[in-house]
Amino acid sequence: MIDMKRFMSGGAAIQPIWIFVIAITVFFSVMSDYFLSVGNLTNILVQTSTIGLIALGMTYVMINGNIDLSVGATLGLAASLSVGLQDHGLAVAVLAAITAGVVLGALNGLLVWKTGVNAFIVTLGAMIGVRGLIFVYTEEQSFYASNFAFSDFGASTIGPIPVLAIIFLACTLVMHLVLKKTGHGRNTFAVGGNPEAALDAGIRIGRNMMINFMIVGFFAALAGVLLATQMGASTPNLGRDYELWTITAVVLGGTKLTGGFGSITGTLGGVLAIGILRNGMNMMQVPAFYVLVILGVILISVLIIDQKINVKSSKGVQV
Amino acid sequence: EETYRIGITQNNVGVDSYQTTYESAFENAADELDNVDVVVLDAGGDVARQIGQVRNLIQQRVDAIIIWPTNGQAVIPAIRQAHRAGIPVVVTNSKIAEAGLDYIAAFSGPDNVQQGASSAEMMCEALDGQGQIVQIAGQPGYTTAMERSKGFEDRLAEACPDVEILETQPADWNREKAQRVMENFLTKYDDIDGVYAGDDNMGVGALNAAKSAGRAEDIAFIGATNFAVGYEAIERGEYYGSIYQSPVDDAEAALQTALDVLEGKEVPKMNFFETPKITADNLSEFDKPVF
Amino acid sequence: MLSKTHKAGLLNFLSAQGILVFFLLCMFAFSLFSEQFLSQSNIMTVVRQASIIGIIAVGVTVVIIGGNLDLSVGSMLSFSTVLVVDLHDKIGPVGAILVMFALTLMLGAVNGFLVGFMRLNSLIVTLAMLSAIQGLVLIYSGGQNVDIANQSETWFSVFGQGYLLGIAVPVIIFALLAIIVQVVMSFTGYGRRIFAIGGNPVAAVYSGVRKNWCVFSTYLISAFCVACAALVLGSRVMGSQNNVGQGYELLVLAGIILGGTSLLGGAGSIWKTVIGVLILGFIQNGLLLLGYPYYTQWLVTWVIIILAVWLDLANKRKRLLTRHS
Amino acid sequence: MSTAVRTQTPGTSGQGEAPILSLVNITKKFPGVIALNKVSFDVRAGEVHALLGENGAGKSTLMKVLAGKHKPNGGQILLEGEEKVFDTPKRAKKSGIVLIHQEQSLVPEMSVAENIFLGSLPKKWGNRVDWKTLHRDSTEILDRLKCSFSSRDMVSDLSIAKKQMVEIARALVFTPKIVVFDEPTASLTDHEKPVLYDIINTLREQGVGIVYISHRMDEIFHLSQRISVLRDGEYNGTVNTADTNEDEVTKLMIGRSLELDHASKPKDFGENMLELRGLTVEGVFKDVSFNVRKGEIVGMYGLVGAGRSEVAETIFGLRKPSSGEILLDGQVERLRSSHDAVAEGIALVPEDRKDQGLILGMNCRDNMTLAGLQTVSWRGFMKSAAEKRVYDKYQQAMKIKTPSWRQKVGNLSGGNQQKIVIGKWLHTHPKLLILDEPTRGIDVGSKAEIHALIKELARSGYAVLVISSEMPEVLGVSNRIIAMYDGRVTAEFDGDAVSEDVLVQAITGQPVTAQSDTGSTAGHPAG
Ligand SMILES: Nc1ncnc2c1ncn2[C@@H]1O[C@H](COP(=O)(O)OP(=O)(O)OP(=O)(O)O)[C@@H](O)[C@H]1O
Ligand SMILES: Nc1ncnc2c1ncn2[C@@H]1O[C@H](COP(=O)(O)OP(=O)(O)OP(=O)(O)O)[C@@H](O)[C@H]1O
Ligand SMILES: [Mg+2]
Ligand SMILES: [Mg+2]
Repeated sequence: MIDMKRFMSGGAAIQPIWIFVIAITVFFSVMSDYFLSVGNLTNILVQTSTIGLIALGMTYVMINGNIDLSVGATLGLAASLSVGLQDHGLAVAVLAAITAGVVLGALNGLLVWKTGVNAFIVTLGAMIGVRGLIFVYTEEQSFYASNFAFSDFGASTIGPIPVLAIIFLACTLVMHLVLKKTGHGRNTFAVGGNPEAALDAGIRIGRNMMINFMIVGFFAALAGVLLATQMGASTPNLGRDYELWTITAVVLGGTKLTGGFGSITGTLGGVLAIGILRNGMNMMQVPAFYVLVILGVILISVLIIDQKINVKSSKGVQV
Repeated sequence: EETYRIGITQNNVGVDSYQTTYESAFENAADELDNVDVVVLDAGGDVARQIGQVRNLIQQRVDAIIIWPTNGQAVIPAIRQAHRAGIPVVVTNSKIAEAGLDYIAAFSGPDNVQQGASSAEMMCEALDGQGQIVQIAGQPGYTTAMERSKGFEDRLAEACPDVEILETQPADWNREKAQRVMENFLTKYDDIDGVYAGDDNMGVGALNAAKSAGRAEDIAFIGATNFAVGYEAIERGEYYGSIYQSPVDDAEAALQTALDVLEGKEVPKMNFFETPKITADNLSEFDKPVF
Repeated sequence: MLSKTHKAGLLNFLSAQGILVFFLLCMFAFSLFSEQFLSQSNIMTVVRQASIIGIIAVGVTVVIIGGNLDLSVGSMLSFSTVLVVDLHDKIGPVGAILVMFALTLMLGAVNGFLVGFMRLNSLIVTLAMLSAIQGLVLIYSGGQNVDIANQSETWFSVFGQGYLLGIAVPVIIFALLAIIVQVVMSFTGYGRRIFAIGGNPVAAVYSGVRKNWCVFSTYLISAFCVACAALVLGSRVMGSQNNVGQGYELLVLAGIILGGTSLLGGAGSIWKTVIGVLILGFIQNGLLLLGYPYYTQWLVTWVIIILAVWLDLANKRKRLLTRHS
Repeated sequence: MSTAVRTQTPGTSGQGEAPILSLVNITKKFPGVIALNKVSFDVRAGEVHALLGENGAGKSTLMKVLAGKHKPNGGQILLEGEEKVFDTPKRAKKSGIVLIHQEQSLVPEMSVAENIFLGSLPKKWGNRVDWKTLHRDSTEILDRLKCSFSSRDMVSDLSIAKKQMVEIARALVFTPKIVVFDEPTASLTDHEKPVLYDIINTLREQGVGIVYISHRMDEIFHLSQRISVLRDGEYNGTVNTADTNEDEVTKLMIGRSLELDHASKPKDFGENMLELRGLTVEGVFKDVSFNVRKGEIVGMYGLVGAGRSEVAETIFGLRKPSSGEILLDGQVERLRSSHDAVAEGIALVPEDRKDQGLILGMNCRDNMTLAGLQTVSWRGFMKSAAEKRVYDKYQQAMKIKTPSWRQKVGNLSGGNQQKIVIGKWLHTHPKLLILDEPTRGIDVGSKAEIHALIKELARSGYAVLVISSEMPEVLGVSNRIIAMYDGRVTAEFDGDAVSEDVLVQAITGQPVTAQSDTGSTAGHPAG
């Protein structure tokens, strides 16, 4: 019984979201002939890589007990910079884009740390403001990469597997190991689980949070650059709503919004779940209007199931 | 004879009636043909999602892809991929950038630059070549909005240099936003002679604002993509004119172009369908739009 | 002696009402650069425009004080507006309004049930509802715009376009709602309970507060406010489209945050929210009058949110120090 | 014994030993309170120095200043004669100062080992955690503490007592110079206490200086060599433990001798107010039956984790009974929520005041009236004058120390917070008052006041159920005692005629032997 509970609540190798992922995979394979092909599966990986990369960083920030709503805008800014600055050389452009992401992350982290203002508020402000920055920089224009090498990279493959998918999976592995095995990763849990205790134990919680905001900024920027390589272009509206889907994926993956609990494997499951649902519903030609309703209903259902499994947290008192 | 599977990815169904009507018109047209199977997708306005959908369509090995680009530049690599996979691509409604033209089989849709220009001509007419106007543009960053603005501004400068554009603000194809923008214009400028709106939905919003402020009489309203509300307003004489653009024509033209391409017919690269000016004078020649 | 305490009292008041002072400073700065800014008609326009966001923000503030969030208000506004406008011609204005209020409250009840009784996380629940309701609107309208046919002949226009004693009806509705809800929150036992739940839900339950019902009711209040906003919006535009409320949830939150209500629950007030929403409105309007592109207002909002909240926090710390020593 | 208090000047040591740590003239101000006013205090190597004081005297604050959690407004910290500035906990820790907190500060979703080594996890290259070393070292520490759980267990799965042991294990991570124990036994069972004492003695023998804070006199006299007393944020003297007695120390603390609570227990009981018949909550407790009459005080005694709080929560409508009945005033009641319970006249002072008792961000008055809003409102509208009257009444009755009713409850000391919770429930004029650990973390003076208050309430007709883990408390106030072990009622005793041995047998699951007449029967309040 205890083992079952551990298993379902994510303490063991398989988390509930993975059961869900397997279930919908089976479902869509039966419903659509095209679904279960190597090509489609790598497609799903490429399509989820954008949200997926951001979600890696978001997992850290959310385990910290914070949240970052500005990732969509950061992604947009990085994409625009990586295309718009290509006159100065590809390397410069990409570097500038990534730097911008890290700097914005650092700014968010610094504000949360030094002012004590709730991360939700700080990053909501940034979400609005950074979008403004993009428009100021691009003057509402889309940018186009004259250098096809840029978009060729986005479409390139190693063997049958797209490079973007490989980058995403590699990053996932690294972030998983960092979270599980390193001092920074463990401190991230401590800071989210009990900031007071972490502080007492001599952990520099401000620094820890700031690093995690920089990580999520980095990944948002990386996702932006990679998305730009897929399009060979950037648009000022790029990344709208991505923060919401990222947070959703992370929560589906079992990370607690209150902090102190979560995992990269769960996040990967959450990201894939959303990607597969979208792809599968496309394959089945579910009308766009119904997709919205179905996604909403599934989200709530997963939340309910998750809660039923994790009754232990409420200790049976009806509070 | 063989059946064709044609995939279409639309820009953002549901954001306005035009796109919705387009979708149902497209489906109806396809239904009437026995040899056509369609896969209808919607990108929800998100470029990245649209690229994913193009990839999915390539994956499903459809015979042709029709794309209503969310962005004229960002979709080019995806179109190039389809092109490389040997799937002909027809771009519908709004154009893609120069660089992509090599990879598409054809474009079918209205000429938005021309529409902007036509609106500019109507504006000149309405103001007798003299006055101060404001412009309410569509969603920033979207091709249709930019092309109409550009066509309007360029032609206006050419045709009647004495008409001055005081200011341009976007209202995202949204009537309520347009109403707000216009209210602000009305406070800011005591003298407005004309309003150019990127579509009638926004134009009617502007008209409402002016009516509330009691200044509608003095202002000429000119829109584009004639909506039912715009049609009625022209009927009532409150609205000067618009551009008649039928989503049904648009959808049918796109499907027909795709079929022509598949059947190996010689198809010109750019296929514009007629989008005539509509004012009180020729209103009776047109049916009231269904949206 | 007396004058001294008076002076201290005034200073205290000013620092306590930091947001208000900030607001007045903003107004002053804008008025230096634009003559129209402080004109009566401009102020009326801004307040009228802000009232839709404001009406919604009043309801969402209650939800936030109770320790939850409501992100579904944007979609809900589309839903209610499309509904009331579409039904107006089909079953007449009275029926349309009644049905719209009933269905909107029902959506609020779904939120309330999921958050209050099922105890699910409000951020995710209302996010999911945002998506689901958006889908519902589209399914209902088939993606088409809806319009009221005979716009000049219906009294429905009064909610959005009417005037009472020279004041725009939307503003009156906004003010009335704000006053009523503020009174409820600060002077009734119900309000006290909401504050308690937001402050410490467990302790509130251990004090005999019916937390489930209270949380449930905050979502009803929020939905009610959305329905009122839909009334104003539908009547103002005399039509609606499916994406009409998109993004409003963020504007509403921005206004609430600017006002200084913390998102952690257990604290905040309606009048602060009113001020926050007005600040947003005037910034938008001021920048527009000065001829800056619309997106500069986003940058300014960013800076102001951070400054306002930071000052408010610093101020609270200082105030505690000065009051007692 | 001489009545003159033998105080020493801090910094100068009585036995000629140089102190390892001296706090000199430490001042700490909080908004509205001067928590510490020029307090000086020293610790020698190899001694246990007890720190005493009433609730809110400033003990925890002083130790937090030492541990780098609070920045002092003035004063110096000298460690081994060198002046130190501890502006972060990390600095203090590096200098060898370990603080075992009064409030547990563990990370719930992490393993025991990680909690013990929090902030100083052993590392391999690349900032990687060296799990092998971590678990080996943790297991070693847990063995020394005779803990039965594994270093790999999740902290969230442990009982309060075990959590406290994890907290204590932190003192053994490396050999510190100074260890501060802030009320370490408040949530330990009698099983773990001897282990703690052993550890403290071992540390002491190794030359570590130990500060020990507790409200339990027996522990203090058992462990310490010297006792320092704080009063109202001021230093009030140091005495050698060997040369003093409880009475003298109490006098130093509260400025007067403690009038032992001789108030007799209530005698006249009425009808049954509460009766439980076979009450069961699956997996928590089973078949619990007892009754409480009007005017009677029933004590519920057991080890931490015996399920007493859960019984209380069930009576209060917070848990659904899986079988059995609750009778109030002779009638079967189905309570579906705490709201129903309050409406029926039940009050519960919960065991965890921070989580369950108080809205920390709310002011004192609003917390006080929260459970009885309808009595201070008219048609839903609050009557603020009536509220203020209620607050004043209980603030005076219980001598609650706050600068004003506007003070946030979170800024009060633990004891004063507890009084607010009690006041909140007294104000509802309940028929049945349940107090769960009513004096946990409360100083001797207030404890006596609360005991007297409980008896007086019973005498005026309240039915009172007191849950406590302290034997003297249970013996001191109860007319009858219910013993619980592992979710079951094991025995019921007459409060005036039971021996301590028998009670211990009953709560540890041993068969209860016949009443021995050697044990003293009547207890008196601790202190
Ligand atoms: N963070 C704070 N803000 C404001 N006042 C505080 C704060 N922490 C403590 N105080 C005040 O400082 C005084 C000393 O509190 P402290 O916690 O040190 O008492 P204590 O001696 O440990 O009491 P107890 O025995 O109840 O634990 C109290 O009056 C308390 O209200
Ligand atoms: N070994 C354990 N594992 C997990 N949870 C536990 C364990 N022991 C106790 N708990 C939980 O800790 C909480 C505290 O129980 P508690 O010790 O308060 O019981 P009690 O008999 O009321 O004791 P007391 O009132 O003295 O604290 C309970 O909710 C219980 O579920
Ligand atoms: Mg203390
Ligand atoms: Mg207990």
